[in-house]
Amino acid sequence: KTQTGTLNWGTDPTYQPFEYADAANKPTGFDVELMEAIAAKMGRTSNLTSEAFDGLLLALEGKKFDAVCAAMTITPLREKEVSFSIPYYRSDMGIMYNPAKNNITKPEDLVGKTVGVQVGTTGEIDAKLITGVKVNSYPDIQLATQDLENGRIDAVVNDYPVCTAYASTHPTLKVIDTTSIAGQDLTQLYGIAVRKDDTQLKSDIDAALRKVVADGTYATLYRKYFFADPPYLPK
Amino acid sequence: MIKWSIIFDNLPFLLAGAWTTLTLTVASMIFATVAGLLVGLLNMFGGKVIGAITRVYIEAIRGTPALLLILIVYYALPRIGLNLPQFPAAVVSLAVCYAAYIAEVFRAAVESIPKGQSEAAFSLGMNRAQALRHVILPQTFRRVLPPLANEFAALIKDTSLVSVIAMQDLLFNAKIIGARTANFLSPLIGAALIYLIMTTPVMQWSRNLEKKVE
Amino acid sequence: MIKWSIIFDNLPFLLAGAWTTLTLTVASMIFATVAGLLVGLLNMFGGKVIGAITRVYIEAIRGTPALLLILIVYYALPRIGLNLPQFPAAVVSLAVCYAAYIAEVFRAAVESIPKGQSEAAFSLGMNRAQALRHVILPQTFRRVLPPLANEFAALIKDTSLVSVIAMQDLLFNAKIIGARTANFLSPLIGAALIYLIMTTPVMQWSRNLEKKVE
Amino acid sequence: MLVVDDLHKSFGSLEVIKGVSFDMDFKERLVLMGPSGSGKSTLVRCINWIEPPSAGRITFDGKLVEPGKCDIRRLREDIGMVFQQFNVFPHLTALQNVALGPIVVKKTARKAAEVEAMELLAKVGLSHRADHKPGQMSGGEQQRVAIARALAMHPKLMLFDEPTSSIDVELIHEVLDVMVRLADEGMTMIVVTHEMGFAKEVADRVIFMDQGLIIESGSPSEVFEHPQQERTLSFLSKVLLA
Amino acid sequence: MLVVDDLHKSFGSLEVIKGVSFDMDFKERLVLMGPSGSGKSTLVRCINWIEPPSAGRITFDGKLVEPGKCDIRRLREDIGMVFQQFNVFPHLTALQNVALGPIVVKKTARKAAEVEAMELLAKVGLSHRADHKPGQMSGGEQQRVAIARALAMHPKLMLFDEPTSSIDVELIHEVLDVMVRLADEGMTMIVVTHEMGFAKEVADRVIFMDQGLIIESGSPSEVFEHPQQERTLSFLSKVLLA
Ligand SMILES: Nc1ncnc2c1ncn2[C@@H]1O[C@H](COP(=O)(O)OP(=O)(O)OP(=O)(O)O)[C@@H](O)[C@H]1O
Ligand SMILES: Nc1ncnc2c1ncn2[C@@H]1O[C@H](COP(=O)(O)OP(=O)(O)OP(=O)(O)O)[C@@H](O)[C@H]1O
Ligand SMILES: [Mg+2]
Ligand SMILES: [Mg+2]
Repeated sequence: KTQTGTLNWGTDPTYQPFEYADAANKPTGFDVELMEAIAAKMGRTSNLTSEAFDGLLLALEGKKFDAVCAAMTITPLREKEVSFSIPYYRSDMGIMYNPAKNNITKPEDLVGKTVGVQVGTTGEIDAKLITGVKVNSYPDIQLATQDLENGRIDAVVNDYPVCTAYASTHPTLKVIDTTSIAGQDLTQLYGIAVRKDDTQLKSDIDAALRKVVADGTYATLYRKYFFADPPYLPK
Repeated sequence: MIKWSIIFDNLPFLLAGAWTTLTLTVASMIFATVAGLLVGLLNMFGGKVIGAITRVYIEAIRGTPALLLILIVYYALPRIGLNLPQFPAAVVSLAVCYAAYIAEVFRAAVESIPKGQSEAAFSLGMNRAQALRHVILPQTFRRVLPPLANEFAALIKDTSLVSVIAMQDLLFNAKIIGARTANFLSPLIGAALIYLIMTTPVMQWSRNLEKKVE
Repeated sequence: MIKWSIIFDNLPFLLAGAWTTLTLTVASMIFATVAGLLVGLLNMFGGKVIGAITRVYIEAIRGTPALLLILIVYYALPRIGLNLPQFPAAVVSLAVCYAAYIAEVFRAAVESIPKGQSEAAFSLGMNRAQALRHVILPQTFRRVLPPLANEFAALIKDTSLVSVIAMQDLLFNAKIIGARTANFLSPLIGAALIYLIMTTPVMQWSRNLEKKVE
Repeated sequence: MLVVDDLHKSFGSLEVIKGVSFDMDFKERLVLMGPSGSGKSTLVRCINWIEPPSAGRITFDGKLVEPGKCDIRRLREDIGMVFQQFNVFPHLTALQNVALGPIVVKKTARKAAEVEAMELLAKVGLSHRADHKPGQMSGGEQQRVAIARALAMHPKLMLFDEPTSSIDVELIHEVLDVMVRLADEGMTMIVVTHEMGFAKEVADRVIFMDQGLIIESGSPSEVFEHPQQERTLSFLSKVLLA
Repeated sequence: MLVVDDLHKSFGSLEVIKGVSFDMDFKERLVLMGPSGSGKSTLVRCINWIEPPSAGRITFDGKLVEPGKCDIRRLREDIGMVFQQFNVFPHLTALQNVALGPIVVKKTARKAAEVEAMELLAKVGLSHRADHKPGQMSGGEQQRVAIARALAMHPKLMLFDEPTSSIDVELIHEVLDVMVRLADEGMTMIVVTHEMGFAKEVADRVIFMDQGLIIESGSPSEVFEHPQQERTLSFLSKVLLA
């Protein structure tokens, strides 16, 4: 049920810098502030519910909330279940590794190695594109990173900005930027997911997102979380 | 290895999670106990068909991982039109799960009353319902408390499964702190200690009650 | 609501997960039983200091959610130099967890032997070790089987927690199928049925053994 | 008042009562003896249908006992039973134990039931124990509460199944005293016991059972002093020697 | 051979034996009687230190029993004990029950121990039961296995704690017969029992206990026929009446 007063949306707040708990342990991040801005443009208040990443779309379908904004890549498979807003972010794939143990400069270096990914992410799908890689799927990206530091795995494949955010607090780790694996373009576009039958909400969100871009809020947020000017603007 | 400062600095956040854990446990326990008593009585005295249905329910629940059950209940409820908010949905899924265990607790307690007790009641001319109400159940309640307390402690622990699907309980918050501070172990140890503070007295109480019953 | 075709089409994948679940359970159970016997005996007969240490271990484990323990063991062991590959690490963390439960199973079994048995052994001039070896333990083993079988069933279920350490067990594979087919409920139901097929005979066996012991 | 006719009882394939017939009059006192496993308890429990017989007929107080046709619960109101293990209700005081039957089954007012319960407790010498729970009582006291509890239903027949064999040797007489007094007052009763003194003093008839059959029956002096059967003799000699 | 001197035993704050002294000679047969809770079992269990006394001295076979100084386990080898609840080992056959003590404690060769165990089983009339486990035996048979098990250690003194009071009334004589034969062979023994017949036939001395003290002691005829104490008289009258 869509409540008019609030925009109920779900995310998995274990994904720095998109959604995570700040020092006061309040959920924050690029997605969180973006959704607040979008909700404001829609004349609503943002109401966030936490959910494990691989259960997000299920919960959306179960109407536990009405939208999902969780650094979620728009894929054809997901588009079969839900509608996405216009893309609000473009990302490359990052490969995070421990330079003391491995030297990885390109995706092909992962052959014969064990790679950690978060279950249900595009990172998981992409890592499996390389033949000869053993993929370990973790319920959240912290656990994968933890195991990378423990040395059980050789690399973590995940969205590039997330990897860099992580490496900034884990100086032993390094990240390389990847745009293609096995000839496949890895550039990803993130979207806000809504239920297929919720066409009104989709168009409302699209309109609000365009307004957020138009008035410069988007660029401000981007600089705040990614320390650069946005290379891509939603349209 | 363990940074106590991380635990200490984030104690309010951990305690907020613990509060969720506790309210969730208490609410679920209440529903599970009522449902468990009902299911247990129906299973023992409800006749063949109802007895068989409740038996299947009890055995299916007891044979399946709680995590899986919670996922099923949690995600299936909306499909049958029960679109509950997060907290009530979690309560329902835990209660559905624990009612089966608690039904067995009640059954075991009733069966532990010596046969001579109901025979004595029958020999006075009581019927089944009278014997149950005046002789068996009053004796059952004392025996049921220790295992119920045990189920309560188990439920405190099993609420951690809800972190996997949705709720910001103690374990979930510990993981969030882990993510933010890049120190995974310390908040988990902190959470473990808080779980112990919640479960140990309950388990000890259960043991004391058990000794008293004997 | 439940699409049986999804379960059927993905049965090999589910069964592969079930195989992981099963091998993990068996391997963990072996280690947990050996460790549990050891911890139980040390707790009962190891003297004051060792008795207290093992008691703290047992109580700490029993009071903390298994999910949390597995996270701690799995992610903390490498920091103390125990950098095991995934499967052995999962076995170790489950065994560490279940050893505590199994130690209590052994303790309960030893305590259930009537005091008169050890008194009779002492009255023949046996010392503690001889009484334990020739009189108490042989009687314990029969009594220990039903609860051990129960722990085995519980372990089958608790292996579902290892999806948090990236093991592709039955539940994990079910969730993957759910993500791929956009139908969560069906593969979860399929997994539940497979869990039941694994746990129900074990629990039934445990009950039969229990009746025999009585 | 009681006619047992060709009674049979099997547990699964094990036939425990193999055709027992006897009848007894109002105010008669019958003592049942026999080796362990001979079926004494089973026979007694068949009489008030706590163990439904497999075959045979029981007539009580002129009426044929047939489940479905007559009300087994009414029958049980008329037959009091005292068990070897007392089976007093541990959660109730002595007074509540005695008053429960009338209150629940006969729907007697609580006040009236408790007044009568006090009288019955006085009769079995337990006035001072009215507010105690069974856990605080000796075996002899518990068994006397059980007797008072049965009497509270005003039974026409009392069944006693080894009422003294779970009681400390020096407390047995307390219970036997109460039973002797009951007999003196004219209560009809069937008593399974190996207390020879009681049997000699009280019994109108002694029935000796072996392997599910009555093998001997007669007055105490007939059975104890001139047993007809080898088996009776050997049993008696063992019990007396012990 | 046994001197018990001012023995005390407390459980927590409850003093159960309040200063008991007696001594007995080789081949003497002593019967202990007294009401429930008077401390008979506790006294007997103190003698072989299964219940360590709180105070007092026990001298056995000329040696003062002091833990630390003498070997309590050696003492126990010399003192056989038979329990009310039999306490036979349920996982072993009758033969293994009897042979276990010698094999484990005396390190006797299995073969030799089993040969002697067979002889002892024959002595208690159980040759045909050698390969049966206790679960398949009657109470009387189990208790006879327990006696044979104690005898296998060649004890100098046998303690019996109400050996017949958990046994069906018609099987009691089996056990008493064995005990009478043992006495006839000259075994030194202390028997807690309320079997008057056995006491009269076998006892050299009857000791009567009440509330943790010996209140009367003498030959069976002295104690049974001319008790000096009120308490003894009242107890005996109750037991005999029962
Ligand atoms: N509920 C039951 N199920 C199966 N067998 C039973 C049951 N009750 C009694 N029996 C068997 O029936 C036989 C007779 O038992 P019963 O208790 O009537 O004997 P008893 O003469 O009262 O013996 P005792 O003196 O030991 O009380 C025994 O072999 C007993 O094992
Ligand atoms: N292990 C124990 N702990 C506490 N109290 C005990 C213990 N053993 C015996 N007692 C108490 O000591 C007293 C004497 O008990 P004991 O068993 O020696 O008496 P008894 O003369 O053998 O009685 P009975 O004829 O009932 O066997 C009783 O009050 C009993 O409750
Ligand atoms: Mg009987
Ligand atoms: Mg005693």
